[in-house]
Amino acid sequence: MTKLSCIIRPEKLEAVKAALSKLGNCGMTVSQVVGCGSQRGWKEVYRGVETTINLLPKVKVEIVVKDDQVDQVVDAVCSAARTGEIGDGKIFIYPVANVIRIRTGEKGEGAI
Amino acid sequence: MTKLSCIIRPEKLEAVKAALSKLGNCGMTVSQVVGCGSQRGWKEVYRGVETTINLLPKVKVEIVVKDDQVDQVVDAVCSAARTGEIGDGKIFIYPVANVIRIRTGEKGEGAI
Amino acid sequence: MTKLSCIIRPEKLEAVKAALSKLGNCGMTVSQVVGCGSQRGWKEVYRGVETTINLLPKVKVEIVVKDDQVDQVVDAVCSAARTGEIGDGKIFIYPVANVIRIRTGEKGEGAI
Amino acid sequence: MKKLLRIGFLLPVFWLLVSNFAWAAGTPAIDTGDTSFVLVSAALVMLMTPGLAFFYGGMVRRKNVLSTIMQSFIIICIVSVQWVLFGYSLSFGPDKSHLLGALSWLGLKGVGLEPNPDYAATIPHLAYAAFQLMFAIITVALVTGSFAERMRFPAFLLFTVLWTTIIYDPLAHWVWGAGGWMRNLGVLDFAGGTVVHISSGVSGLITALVLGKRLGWGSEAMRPHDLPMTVLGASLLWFGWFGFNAGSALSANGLAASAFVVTNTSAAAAALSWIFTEWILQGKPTVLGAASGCVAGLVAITPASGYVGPLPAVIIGLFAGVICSLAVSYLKVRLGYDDALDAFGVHGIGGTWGALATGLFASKAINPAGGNGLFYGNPGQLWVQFVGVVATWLFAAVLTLVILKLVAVFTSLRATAEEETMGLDLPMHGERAYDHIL
Amino acid sequence: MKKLLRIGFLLPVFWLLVSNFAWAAGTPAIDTGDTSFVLVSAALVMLMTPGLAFFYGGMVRRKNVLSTIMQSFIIICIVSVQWVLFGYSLSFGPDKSHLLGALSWLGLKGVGLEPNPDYAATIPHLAYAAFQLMFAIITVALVTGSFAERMRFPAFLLFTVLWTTIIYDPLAHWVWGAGGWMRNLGVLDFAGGTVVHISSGVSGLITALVLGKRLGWGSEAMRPHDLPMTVLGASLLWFGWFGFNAGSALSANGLAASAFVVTNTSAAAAALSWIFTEWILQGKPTVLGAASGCVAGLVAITPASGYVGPLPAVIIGLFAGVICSLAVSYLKVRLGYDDALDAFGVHGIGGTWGALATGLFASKAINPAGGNGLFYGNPGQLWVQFVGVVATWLFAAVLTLVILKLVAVFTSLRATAEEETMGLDLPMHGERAYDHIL
Amino acid sequence: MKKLLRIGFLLPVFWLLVSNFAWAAGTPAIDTGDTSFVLVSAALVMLMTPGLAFFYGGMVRRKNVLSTIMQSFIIICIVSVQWVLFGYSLSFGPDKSHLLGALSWLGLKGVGLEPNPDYAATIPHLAYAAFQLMFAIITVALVTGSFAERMRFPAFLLFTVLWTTIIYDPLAHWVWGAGGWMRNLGVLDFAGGTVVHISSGVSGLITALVLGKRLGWGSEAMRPHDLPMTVLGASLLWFGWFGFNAGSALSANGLAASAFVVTNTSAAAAALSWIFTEWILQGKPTVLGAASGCVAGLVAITPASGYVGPLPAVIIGLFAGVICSLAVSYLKVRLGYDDALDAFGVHGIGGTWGALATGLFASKAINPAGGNGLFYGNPGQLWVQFVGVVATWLFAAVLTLVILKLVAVFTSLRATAEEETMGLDLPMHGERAYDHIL
Ligand SMILES: Nc1ncnc2c1ncn2[C@@H]1O[C@H](COP(=O)(O)OP(=O)(O)O)[C@@H](O)[C@H]1O
Ligand SMILES: Nc1ncnc2c1ncn2[C@@H]1O[C@H](COP(=O)(O)OP(=O)(O)O)[C@@H](O)[C@H]1O
Ligand SMILES: Nc1ncnc2c1ncn2[C@@H]1O[C@H](COP(=O)(O)OP(=O)(O)O)[C@@H](O)[C@H]1O
Repeated sequence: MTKLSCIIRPEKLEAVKAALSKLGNCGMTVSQVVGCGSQRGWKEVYRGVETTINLLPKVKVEIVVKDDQVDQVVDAVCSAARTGEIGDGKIFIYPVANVIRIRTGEKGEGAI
Repeated sequence: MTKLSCIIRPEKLEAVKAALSKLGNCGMTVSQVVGCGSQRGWKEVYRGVETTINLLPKVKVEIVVKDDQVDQVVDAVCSAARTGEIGDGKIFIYPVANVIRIRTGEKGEGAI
Repeated sequence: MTKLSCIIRPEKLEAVKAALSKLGNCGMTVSQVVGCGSQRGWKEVYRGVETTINLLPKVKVEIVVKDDQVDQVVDAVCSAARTGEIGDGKIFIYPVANVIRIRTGEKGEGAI
Repeated sequence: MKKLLRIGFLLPVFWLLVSNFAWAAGTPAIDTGDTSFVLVSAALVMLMTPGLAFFYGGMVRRKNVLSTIMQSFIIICIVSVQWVLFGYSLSFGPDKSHLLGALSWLGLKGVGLEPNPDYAATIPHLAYAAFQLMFAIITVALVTGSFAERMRFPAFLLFTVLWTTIIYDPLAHWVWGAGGWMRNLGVLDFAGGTVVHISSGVSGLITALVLGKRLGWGSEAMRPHDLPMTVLGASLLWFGWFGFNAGSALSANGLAASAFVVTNTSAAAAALSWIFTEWILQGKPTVLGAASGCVAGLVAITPASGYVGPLPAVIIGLFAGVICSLAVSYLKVRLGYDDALDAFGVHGIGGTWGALATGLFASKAINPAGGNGLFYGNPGQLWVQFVGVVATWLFAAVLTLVILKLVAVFTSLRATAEEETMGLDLPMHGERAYDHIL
Repeated sequence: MKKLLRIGFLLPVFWLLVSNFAWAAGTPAIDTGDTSFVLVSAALVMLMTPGLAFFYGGMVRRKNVLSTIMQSFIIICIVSVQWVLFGYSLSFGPDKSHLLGALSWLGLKGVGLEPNPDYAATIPHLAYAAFQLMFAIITVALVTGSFAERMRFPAFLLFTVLWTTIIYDPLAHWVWGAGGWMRNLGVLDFAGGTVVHISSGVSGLITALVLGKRLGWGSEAMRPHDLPMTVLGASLLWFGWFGFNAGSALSANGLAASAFVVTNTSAAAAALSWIFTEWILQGKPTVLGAASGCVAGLVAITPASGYVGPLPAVIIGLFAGVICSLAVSYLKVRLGYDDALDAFGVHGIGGTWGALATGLFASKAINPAGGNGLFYGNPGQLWVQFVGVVATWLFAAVLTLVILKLVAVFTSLRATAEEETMGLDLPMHGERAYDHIL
Repeated sequence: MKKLLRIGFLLPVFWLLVSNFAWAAGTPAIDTGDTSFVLVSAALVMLMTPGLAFFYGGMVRRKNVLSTIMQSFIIICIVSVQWVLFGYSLSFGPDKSHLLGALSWLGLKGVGLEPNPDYAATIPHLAYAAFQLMFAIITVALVTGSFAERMRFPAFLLFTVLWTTIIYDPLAHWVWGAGGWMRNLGVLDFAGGTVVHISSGVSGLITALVLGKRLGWGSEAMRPHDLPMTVLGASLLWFGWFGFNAGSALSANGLAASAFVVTNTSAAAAALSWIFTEWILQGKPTVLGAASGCVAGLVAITPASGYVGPLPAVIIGLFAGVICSLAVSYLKVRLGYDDALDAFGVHGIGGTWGALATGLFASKAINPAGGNGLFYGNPGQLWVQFVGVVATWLFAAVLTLVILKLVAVFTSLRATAEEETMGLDLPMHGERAYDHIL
């Protein structure tokens, strides 16, 4: 099994969710993050004290899938989350050793 | 070493913490997430605009343990977090390549 | 490729960011977490009901790097985040299977 | 010359004469200063209920904040309409056997722009009705603190309509209505210790008992989700309470000023004594303690505010903080009821202390229209106060039980376990308070 | 002896005489009760604009909350200075052809500590000017609800200065200025149904149309980011509205009390009818619905508040809740304009309903200085109200268009796509509202 | 016939006579309008301190918000009790060598329901005492802005009691007490430029210097954690300031209206000039700047509010915004003290500007009981103002130092590094403001 950790623009969350549910895939875990990369930051000023914030709001969508679904999910996320501008984000792919469904104790692919 | 990433119901956090500390295990990192899976969503309405939110509040508990502790921790979390209803969550298990304790620079299992 | 997941004190975030950007490394994803480990907790009281909170605020900095950069990043983070007191945090190191840049669809090390 | 002068002189004097005779004959005339004071006071008291919404809203868990705020907010709406339609008439209409007002003022018929000297001789009758409305509103809203985080919204709506009609309106008549039996008996309740605080606190307790404890009570931590919100609420309550107590003088006079001072003093003293009690017994002086303490002090001084001086106010406040803090931290835990936000612990207990304290510290030197208390040589007053307290406890407790049974016939009172776990905001209102993931 | 008495007697009487003659001759005298009432009312109305900032601020997305709050807050500042320099003179200065005030009161010259009986005979002229200022402020602030989340700050500043000068000041003169044509025509607008609500709502609609929809409108969910903040705003609005409507009596008298009661009643009724409409049509009674509903009720009663009794207020409120709720949930979606926070849906529609309802329910029994409406035998009033409404719609719509074209000449109106996506707070103000990652 | 008439005529006139003689003899009579105004003003000023709690609370880091709010909140409680017990007597009691009030009004003994014409002839003495109390409260609360995020709670409590007693009470006597030396000298301070703002700002600076900088100052970003909360605070301050300044007329008259208008005008002008200064020098107009600017304008107009007209108010405000903004952005950074929330930069500097500006712009045309300033031909007034300013700076600075040394004898002033890093909320109060993980 594989985990896809997708860092996307917050405003693309709905589109990504829609794309995934089109694939019949509705398991995911979402969290709020901030990040930086090539995207430029913004200047903040508080009573004359200036700071550059280059950590911009992003959303992290974590999806654990069977290995054979990775490609189609990557494609779906990419096309739903893309604007073509810098800051569209990344998908990081990790190996998953096992999954357990807490409710039933099921393990492995059946538990996803 | 192994990481257990447990997605649980928010109201079960205390019970999971208690179960873990019974095992003598008190290292963990917790964050707020929302997620969906088989659990049904709820309808939201704002001034007539209806949306279904199927991302429900969950808590993610990340625990890095020695490989030989994985099973007992999985069991402890499962029994503490289980209600038997849909939405109890999952435990995702990942391999960990290394751990470093920032304070001392220690590496490997000793740093957990 | 490798992911470094660094759990640090919130007030050390700026220092860690500075240290990383000195290395020419500016890709990272940051989130708010709470955690416990060896650090002692604090007592909370609400209208006479006392609880100990041992989950203290931390910041998680996730950095995906090429394998040959791991050591220098670990060193940079360690020295920037260290106070020498209990609670300085950990760096967890995970293998990364692949990275995709959503904007361009690039894969692998070039996408980091 | 002299004649001319005399005539020029007689004309205005004649006018004065007439106006004086009019005045002498007791026809009430509106005083703009008093009217201004009472209308502004009514606005201040109105603001207390949103204040309460935030005071309570900050104390619940994040998932229930909207449903908690909504209860107070909708109560403003329901009681406002009820009052205009028939509530005011039931409370203050022409007396029926000392128990209830007659229905002759339905729709505020006859409640007009002129004063009603039975209640306030220098302000428009409508201003008095508006001022009293705000008391009716906040009283029901106070009750919601006990049953927070678990009552279904439809049941709550029905409960509100019945409670304000069956419990509040008669009680207000007893204590403040012309002809009410407690008023006739000489119970001193300047701004609502019995009518407002005991009634709501006791009814809250009964509702908490009938509904049962929240899921996880005693095992899960149920921490306030936003304490600055609670402090905001407490601040608005304190601010509005000046209208509540000083406004109850119904005139911008020395008595109002005195009520203003003792109100502030008692609130301050109680906040201090609450946090010092905590500090000694539990180790830390908390912000929630300070906020709760000031409310306890405000509650306790309410019935006494028109009858006592500043030093007794210090004493009433100090005791209120200690008593209520102990009630909330120990009594509740010992007896094991889930009075979620301590409506009983603060309003029931604090109101009882205040009503009795009025019987101790009241002094005719402050208010000749009042009475002397035990410490001013009149133990009888304490007995009268005691009768008032007991009657209110019994009336509120029994009728709340009846109302709950009645409501339960039509709709279930308590949210399902799934709804409660999810938090009431989504199942009841289809909303979440904050958008933590955009 | 008798002589001495007579002299001792004549002296004070002489003083009385003089003062009475003065009074008789119509020289206005300040009444402290009225002055207290109007100054406090002005403070209450001032608080409405921060209230609006929170009402609106809670409804936008997290990334735009500061820019939304800032718009209301800076409007307070801009209009306050404009008013003192020339706005008050334009609105209330000596009449020029029934259309505008002359510029003779620039810098509040001649607006002094004595009453101006043209406007209010018992309060200082400056108190009247201060009270009216607060109306000018909130009116512009209301408009911002329509164009939230996409207008550039510099364009907004220019728009504000022009709008308040070119649209508000003349309108206020027409309706309330001595000599204004609507006032002469007999249009009844007690506290600003046309001047404040129709003008702002209609201008909001036009601005929303000119600016275009927010990016993602219709596809992305645009949820309120903090509903308790919205409830706080609604509560402050409700509280301040007592000053708005009751204060418009300009005297602490029976009429003020009546306006106070009907204001509260209509707000309450509308909140109830809004949530019941939702409940029936969309399945849940929402907190946002209750907050929006009370505002709709307050808007609708505004023009009527000094002319109708409590029962008509119930009716006006009930209809306001239903009409505005439908406008916001269906009309907007059907017609497809992006009135972001429903300034048009609530103020434009609600204000129109209120202005017409005044022509239905006004009664001389409440206010002899007012008029009778259709239901009190005078259909003519409805026609007059209709004329007032149409004139206001047209005037506001056309001139807003002109102003926007003018502003667009100098600076671009709308934020870039990048700025809008990022949220306006950072690009416009260099700040974020909350520090979610420390 | 004629005789009868004369008798019927004489009776009421006799009553008038008596009442007039009474009046003529100077026995003060309560005016309900004035009393209403002052009591409501006192309530408004009370609300300023919670306003300040939010103004400051929003600016600190999330981990310190409760401890910051708690400081203001507990100050309300401490000073309220202190005032009743002995503070009022020290400030306003019978004069002792022009320096202090005698202790004859301990426990508000003799401070009654009748007016005290030395201070206000038409309102109950208790109303005056209540109004003045609110000034004492907010003054100490202002100081806390300088030492936020690092002072220990027990040390803070002790500091508060001592500061209000040793610094505020005498200062209030000097400036406003009957017999106070600054009052005798002719220092004009309508609502507290010296007593309230200079004293708190300067004491804040001293405390900040004695405590030292916060850990990480200069290296870590110390961003406000919730700017909408700061705007809420600023709004409540602005709202309450109407009570502060207009209420200081102690009567609902033309002077109160004038003070109301100039207060609002100066606040508005200063907010605008602050954000334009920022915009030019730092690139963006910020919300924090607007909120800070309005406070700076309110501070600066405070001493002048009863003596200047609207146009001078514009000027005073514009300068206040520029001066304070520069003080906060440049002076502080240049000199390197950690005045955490700029109590000194806004209140110390703004108060000094305001006190001197009073010496420039005061005009007897506005207030015959005041004086003329430099621009109205009386340079002497500026000198007198200067003396008042210098005396206040010195008195506040020296005694604050003494108090801090004294407190340090009993308990340590500053939190440990661990506590400070953790944030003061948990170590000092055992609470967290928000429950981010449930
Ligand atoms: N090396 C990295 N490690 C972890 N997260 C990263 C890394 N690089 C980028 N990210 C995340 O991806 C987001 C988008 O990256 P960015 O480089 O700005 O855009 P793009 O991928 O379009 O070039 C960042 O905000 C950050 O959260
Ligand atoms: N494939 C997945 N990838 C990532 N997270 C998942 C996945 N499936 C479920 N989750 C997480 O687990 C939570 C519970 O899952 P759900 O399917 O609703 O309950 P259950 O496991 O009891 O069937 C979800 O809310 C989500 O956060
Ligand atoms: N076994 C673990 N699994 C996951 N997170 C851990 C673990 N141990 C520690 N952490 C994280 O690291 C943080 C710091 O750890 P702690 O033991 O308190 O300090 P130190 O590493 O200095 O001994 C914790 O708050 C927690 O977030």
